[in-house]
Amino acid sequence: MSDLFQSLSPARLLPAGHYGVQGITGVTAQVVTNLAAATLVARKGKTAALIAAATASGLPLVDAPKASSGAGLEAVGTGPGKWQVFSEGSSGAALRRRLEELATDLGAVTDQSDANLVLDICGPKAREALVKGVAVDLDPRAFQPGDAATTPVSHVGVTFWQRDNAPSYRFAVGNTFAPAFLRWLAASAAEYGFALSGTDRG
Amino acid sequence: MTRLSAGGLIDRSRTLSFSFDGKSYTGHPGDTLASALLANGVRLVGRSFKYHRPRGIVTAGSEEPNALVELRSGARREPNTRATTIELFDALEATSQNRWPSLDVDLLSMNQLVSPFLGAGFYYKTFMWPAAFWEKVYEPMIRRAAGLGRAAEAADPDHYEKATHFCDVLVIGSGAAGLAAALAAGRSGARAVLTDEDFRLGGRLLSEQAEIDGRSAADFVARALAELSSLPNVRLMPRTTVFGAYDGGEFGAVEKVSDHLAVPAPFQPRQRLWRFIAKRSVLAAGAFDRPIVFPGNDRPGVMSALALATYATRFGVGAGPRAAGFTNNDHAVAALLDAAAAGVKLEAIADVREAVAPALAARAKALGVDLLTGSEVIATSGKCLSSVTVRTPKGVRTLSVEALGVSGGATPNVNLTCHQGGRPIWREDIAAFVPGALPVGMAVAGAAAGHLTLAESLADGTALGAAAAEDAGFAPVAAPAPVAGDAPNGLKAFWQVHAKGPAFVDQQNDVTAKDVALAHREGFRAVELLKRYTTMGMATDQGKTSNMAGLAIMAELTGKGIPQTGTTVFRPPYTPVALGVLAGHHRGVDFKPSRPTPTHQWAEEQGAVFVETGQWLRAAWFPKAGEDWQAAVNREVKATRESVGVIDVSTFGKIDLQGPDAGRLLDRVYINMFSTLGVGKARYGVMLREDGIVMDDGTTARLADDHYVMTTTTANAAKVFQHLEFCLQVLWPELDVCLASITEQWAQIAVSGPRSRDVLAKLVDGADVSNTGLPFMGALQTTVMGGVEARVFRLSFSGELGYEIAVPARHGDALMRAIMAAGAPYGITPYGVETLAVLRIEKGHVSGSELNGQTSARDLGLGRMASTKKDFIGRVMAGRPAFTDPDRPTFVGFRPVDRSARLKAGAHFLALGAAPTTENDEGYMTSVAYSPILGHSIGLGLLKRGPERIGETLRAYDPVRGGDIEVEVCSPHFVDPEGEKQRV
Amino acid sequence: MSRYSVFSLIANALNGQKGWTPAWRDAVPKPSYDVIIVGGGGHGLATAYYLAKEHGIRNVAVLEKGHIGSGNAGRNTTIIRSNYLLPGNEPFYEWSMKLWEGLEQDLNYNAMVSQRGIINLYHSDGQRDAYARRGNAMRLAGADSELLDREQVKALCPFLDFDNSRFPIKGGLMQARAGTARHDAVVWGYARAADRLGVDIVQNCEVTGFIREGDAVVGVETNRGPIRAGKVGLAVAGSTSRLTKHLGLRLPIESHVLQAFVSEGLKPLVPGVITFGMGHFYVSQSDKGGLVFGGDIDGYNSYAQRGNLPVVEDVAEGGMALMPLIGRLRMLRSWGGLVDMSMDGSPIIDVGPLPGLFLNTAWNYGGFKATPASGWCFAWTIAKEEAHRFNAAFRLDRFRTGHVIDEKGVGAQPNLH
Amino acid sequence: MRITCPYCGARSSHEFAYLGDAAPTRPDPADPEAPDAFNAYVYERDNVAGVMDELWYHSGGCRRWLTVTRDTRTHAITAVRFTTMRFTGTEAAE
Ligand SMILES: Cc1cc2nc3c(=O)[nH]c(=O)nc-3n(C[C@H](O)[C@H](O)[C@H](O)COP(=O)(O)OP(=O)(O)OC[C@H]3O[C@@H](n4cnc5c(N)ncnc54)[C@H](O)[C@@H]3O)c2cc1C
Ligand SMILES: NC(=O)c1ccc[n+]([C@@H]2O[C@H](COP(=O)([O-])OP(=O)(O)OC[C@H]3O[C@@H](n4cnc5c(N)ncnc54)[C@H](O)[C@@H]3O)[C@@H](O)[C@H]2O)c1
Ligand SMILES: Cc1cc2nc3c(=O)[nH]c(=O)nc-3n(C[C@H](O)[C@H](O)[C@H](O)COP(=O)(O)O)c2cc1C
Ligand SMILES: [Zn+2]
Repeated sequence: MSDLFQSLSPARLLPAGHYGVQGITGVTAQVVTNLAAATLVARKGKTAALIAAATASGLPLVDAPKASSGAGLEAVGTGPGKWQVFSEGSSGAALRRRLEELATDLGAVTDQSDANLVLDICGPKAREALVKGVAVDLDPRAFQPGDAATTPVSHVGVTFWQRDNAPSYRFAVGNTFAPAFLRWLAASAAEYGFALSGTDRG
Repeated sequence: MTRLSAGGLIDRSRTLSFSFDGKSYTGHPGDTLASALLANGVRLVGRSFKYHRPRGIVTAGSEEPNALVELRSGARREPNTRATTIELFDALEATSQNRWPSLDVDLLSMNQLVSPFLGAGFYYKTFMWPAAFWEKVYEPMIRRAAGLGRAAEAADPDHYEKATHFCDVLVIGSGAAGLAAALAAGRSGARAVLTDEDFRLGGRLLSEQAEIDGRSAADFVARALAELSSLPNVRLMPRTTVFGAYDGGEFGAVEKVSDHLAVPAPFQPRQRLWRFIAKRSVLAAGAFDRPIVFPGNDRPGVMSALALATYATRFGVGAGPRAAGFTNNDHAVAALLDAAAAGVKLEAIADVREAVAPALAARAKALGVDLLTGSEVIATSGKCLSSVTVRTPKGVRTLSVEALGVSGGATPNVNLTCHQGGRPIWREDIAAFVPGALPVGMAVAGAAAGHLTLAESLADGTALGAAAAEDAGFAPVAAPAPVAGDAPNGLKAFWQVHAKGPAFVDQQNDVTAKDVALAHREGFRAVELLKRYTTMGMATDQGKTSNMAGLAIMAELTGKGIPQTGTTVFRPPYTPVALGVLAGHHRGVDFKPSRPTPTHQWAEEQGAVFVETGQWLRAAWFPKAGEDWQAAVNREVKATRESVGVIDVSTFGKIDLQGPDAGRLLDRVYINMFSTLGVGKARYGVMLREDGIVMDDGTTARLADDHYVMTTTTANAAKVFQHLEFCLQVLWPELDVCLASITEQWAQIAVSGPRSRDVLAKLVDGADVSNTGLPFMGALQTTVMGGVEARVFRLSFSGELGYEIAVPARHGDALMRAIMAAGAPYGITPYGVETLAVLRIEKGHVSGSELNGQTSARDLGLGRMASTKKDFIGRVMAGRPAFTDPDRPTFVGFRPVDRSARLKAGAHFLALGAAPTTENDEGYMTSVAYSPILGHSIGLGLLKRGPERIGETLRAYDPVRGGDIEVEVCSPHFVDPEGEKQRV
Repeated sequence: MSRYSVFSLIANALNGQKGWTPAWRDAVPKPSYDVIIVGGGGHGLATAYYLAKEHGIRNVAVLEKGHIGSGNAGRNTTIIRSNYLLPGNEPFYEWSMKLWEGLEQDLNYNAMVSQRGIINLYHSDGQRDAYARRGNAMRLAGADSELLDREQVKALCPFLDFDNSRFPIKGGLMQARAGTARHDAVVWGYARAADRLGVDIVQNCEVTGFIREGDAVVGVETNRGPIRAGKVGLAVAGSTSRLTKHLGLRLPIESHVLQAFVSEGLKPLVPGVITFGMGHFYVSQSDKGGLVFGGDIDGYNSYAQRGNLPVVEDVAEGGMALMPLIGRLRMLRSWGGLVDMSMDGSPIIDVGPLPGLFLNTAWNYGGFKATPASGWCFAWTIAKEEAHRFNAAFRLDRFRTGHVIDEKGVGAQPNLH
Repeated sequence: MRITCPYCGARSSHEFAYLGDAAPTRPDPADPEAPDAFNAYVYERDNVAGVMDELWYHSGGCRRWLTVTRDTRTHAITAVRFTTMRFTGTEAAE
């Protein structure tokens, strides 16, 4: 598939556009912007208390690889007592303050709003394309809306979770790995027709 | 032409053209290259490995040892491709291999004439005289004669991909047993996968004339496939070979997505690697028809009886105008009779037994086939087969035939059961090895299990498919197994005809029965030694059809019996796998991710030259028109030292540490103290491995009482993070510290040089960055560029006044541009990692070439940093005698005695006049640079008792680059040794 | 037992190869020996040979639990080289190279020592300098080495990917005298030569324990009964800890699985040995035409003698990155060996640590090239009860004193060496 | 080989980094015998042929250190747990 990108720099995000088979779009990927993010890590022995506090504030945290949402926030479990929390439309600093208030001395908050490229991947062939790199069972019997995983995909570490049954998945990919991830995704989705948008944000 | 007038699963309405050795032929969709060649009367298709003997097609499957061709040409040339597995496509191009000048006239077949010398192991006894001749004469000669096909001429133009599929039940093989297993598993609702290496599902049912549930086998296959296709939980995967059974229910498989096309469809891979993760598996891989070893058994035209039948029934091809059989079992007799019924002119079947099943005898009679019982084939003739000589109880008979179908019985295809160490078990009643200990979760059904009748295969498949589904948590749907009424095959174990003439065991590697005897004579009796001495079973077919006969012959010679003799080990892959598909997407620039820094695009605009540092791409230098790299670097260094320079240092690992015990943790991982560091301060730290060797270094700043940020070297970012997690989770779980990697979150840019404060002052939103407001090693949280959150650290790697400014990554590019604008009045100069290296070498700072995993803090002159007030990782082991040996090479600087000479990193130090020996080796140069400030080359290195020897002159020995110069030992601090500039 | 000569070859060709006799006797163990070597791999057999040849100690048995060469000697990628860096290593491996160079005449057996050269590719200036350091160290030890630039590598190996690669090739460190040897023939050659000097080679004889007198080791227990010995030398590679467990010893080694691969046979393609500097892949071509290649160990302790798929993929990725014309060539067979990885990646040949016991282990993934010198030095060490200067650094107590020999600089983590 | 991470679920072993035998514990550096104890801790191994507890780090997933009980002869894994439990016994909820 290298001919697909022969002329493009492997260090830049693929430009928005249609890749692969023309006339059909089996997979779409759309960059999500305007999203603040932070890691929330429970302090020693405080996981249960942190979950209780967050739940009381309207964000029902789950200590598992699950996505949960509430109070305008979405939390994704990335490890025991660890979450990546997202908030649409807020600034990194605002999200951090909110979480710090919520967590008080139960957890540590670190702004990650600039750490990841967040992508929504969906389409009728999304699963077929994703299994070419995701070694987590995506079959509806095993992975459903609300399920999340942190795992390497094509040598790139990602956290992703399923959002609905379209199916659509949201991927958080380390910024500097995002060009490589998109090259893999485009190569994998090309046979189904792949539409990419939102990468031309500069 | 030997295409039969009717029948077969080929589409006679369409014609495909193809070429073999440049000659054009035609075939039909549904043909393999082998069936199409046979249909065109082509019997000679290859040459053997050692003697270059003529070779023909012997099987109809992937076990084929002989019919190897080069498929396609140029960059797509694929050597050693089995004609029996190539699905015919239009304009297919194939060429014979391992022959010169042509397949028909191969001069290397002269090897046969000297074959008396070339017995097994002959290499080991010869080619030793004279000694120097091996590499120059003998070996090149052997190499040219050996080998098979030729590699492609250029990079593979096709692409490959890898995918993972999870299932409850993986069924391998789609014959009677596999279909039945898939049906039983599929009906239960389990996620089932049915794979077959063949392009058509059905296994032997595609060529057997059997009845199942009162209907034809073909009808059974069609109905089964229709039902399976209708089940959403079942996935049918033809053209998919399971090649390996790995730990934990993981299977490797290759799907040939486009091999049946001239070139892959746009955006389709040529092949796809599947990793199946299966809760349970049912191996239904069938059995191989095994040969009988007899003189002349390698002549093109001699083939497997079942293959001969398959060509007739599935492909509508007679393997020759006239054919005969040579068997020891009823199954093969029946198959040969099927071939006769399909139109093959079968003259006779020689069978070693006294009698065949009465029904078969009657059928033979009806078909006009002579049954020669109690008979053996003792010779053959013709370049390609023209006649066979049969020794019958009534005397010797010669049959004029072009094809001979041979069967010595069935060898269950147990390969995949052995990949995890299982050893097959001998079953005397069927004279075959059957699976022994199985991989966890695997069951074996049908012929692969040694259940050789169709009835057993169907019953097995049904039962094991249901059981597998049940084990995976699905309630089986009760349904009776399909019924077939075939008889056992009455095999009489028979391996070898004792008669005169070369009789081949391994046809590809030219191993004869005589070679087995020689191995026996010379003591290579264990099967594994037999294999290695004779190369039996080491060819591209891995002896699938031949090994049994070879070891049976050895068993006969040792008198040990076959079970005691045992088989050689089966290893993955089941059939050879293209390297391209195992690599998938990861080749060329996609071999590993390319990580750009936040200012990559800006650097591109500046015309930077990039360099790979690990996965990162970093600017190496920024040449101006007409500059070579040295000129650019000299300019960058000077500008930085004289005014101000700027570099993106975002690649450093950055770790956020929060919690009341963060200081305590840092005290334990760094040799120096961090718990006492003031808030708003940064400190350089060195961390050791537990064995006392330096692991990493970097600066850590304290942002709040319970909040530090650590930087690590670019190379060690992941390793240090893992190390900290180890400390917190394993060593000291009582410590209350939360970690987060912030490498991606923050862009970090270093501004250095006397004017750097002026630049910074223009960027910060009013913060006091004066020498008092932000003193050396200060850390400031502020905003820049009108409200962008920033962390400013006053650090200096260059030795100049300097700052590192960190902003959230999205602002990295803007920050760089703002810095450039702010610095314009001072001629701010972007620099790359080359200049970074010069600056640090001029200052005598250690870096990757010194932190090479072999040096202690003391070696690097950093020993005094170690706190004596606390324990830290590596402290105890760093006290071992070798580490405190005063003779240990220690960090020091060097300059060339002749200042115009260039130092070279990697040169070793010798005392002047000392002989260049390992004993006299006193250390080596770790890093060098040309210092435009000093106007000469400078170096850092490790020298025995280095610091004591400042002023001494030594020899820097560098024969690999023809360099051998005198150097002067000096302080490693070349520029501003007192470190005043950074503090102003 | 016939000597291999032009004469014997002709005579046997004419009589249908009937005159050959077993290459070595299938000996039945005697009740006692002066020296028992446990392990019929290359190292054990070479040790026995040099004990007999160099030290006149001929009442020697080599005990092998399976058939000789069934361990790593029979499953390695056959690279021989002396391109080591550190002073503790380099002279030893160079001595081994010298022994390889005279091996065939010495043993009267063609082990196909083939000095077709090795090139370690470098992809950055830092790597180049590290190789220069190594190349210079080799010269100091009297070995040959050359630092090639990109064009020189291109001239020798035009099929490598110089244009479209992630990590461009900038050059390589070459040792022209390095190469490969036919691994099985090395085993058979030593066995035959040792046998001719009177050594008993006992196959299917597994050592299951030790006979002790006080602290001292005075023999071994085997599945064929106890056998006493003046001295017992262990040369069982990855199985060492299984044996030393009986002696209550804990050693600085771990057993890991290393996989190797061979492709289908091909006409000559790869001239010598090539190693990739930015991925786990190295390759050579056997005389039969197969590309023999390998990569990293699987990375976890294992006695299973087989590997897993991720490493297969990793190796193939390295291969495709380096030489993309192999995409359509096929891997024919993969297998694993049980390697004795040590805490500093370097070997141990030492007296002790118990009276009567001698250790030869910690060969990591690189002991095939050491076979002659290992046998030679181990024989010396056993005969004289002290190390020769070539193996002086390979002491067991070097870890305690800190005199580790860590070529890669990864420290006490065997799976990273 | 598949390792069932208590947090992430079953994953291929290549998502994990390996450290080895979990038995050695870091000695008390203040102990007068510390040099010997550290030598044993850092370098000496039982190198078990059989079932052993070993340390794996889920580097590609949740970044937890795990104690995996595995048979080195067969690669069969019988238990996986978070490593801290071995020391504190109190973090089962985490
Ligand atoms: C895949 C692979 C590739 C390699 N590639 C290279 C390479 O390219 N170059 C290189 O230099 N090195 C290489 N090596 C390393 C090299 O093969 C080994 O270091 C070396 O062979 C070890 O010495 P040996 O030959 O004596 O070991 P082995 O051949 O393993 O000998 C040990 C013998 O001891 C026997 N044994 C074990 N336990 C007992 C017992 N209780 N009683 C009796 N006998 C016992 C075993 O059966 C075995 O035969 C490689 C190793 C592997 C696995
Ligand atoms: N071969 C003999 O000599 C012999 C003897 C007695 C009976 N039989 C007949 O054999 C049949 C037994 O049925 P069966 O289902 O056990 O075998 P089968 O031969 O019908 O089917 C086995 C299938 O497995 C496939 N296969 C093998 N290895 C594979 C792999 N690694 N990956 C993917 N596919 C693979 C083959 O392509 C084949 O299609 C019956 O029809 C019976 O009458 C054969
Ligand atoms: C250098 C070398 C070359 C090999 N070439 C071949 C080969 O051409 N064909 C083959 O089947 N096996 C080949 N092998 C692999 C052996 O068949 C065998 O797998 C290996 O020696 C390990 O033994 P085991 O698989 O019996 O455990 C080769 C092995 C080595 C070490
Ligand atoms: Zn996990």
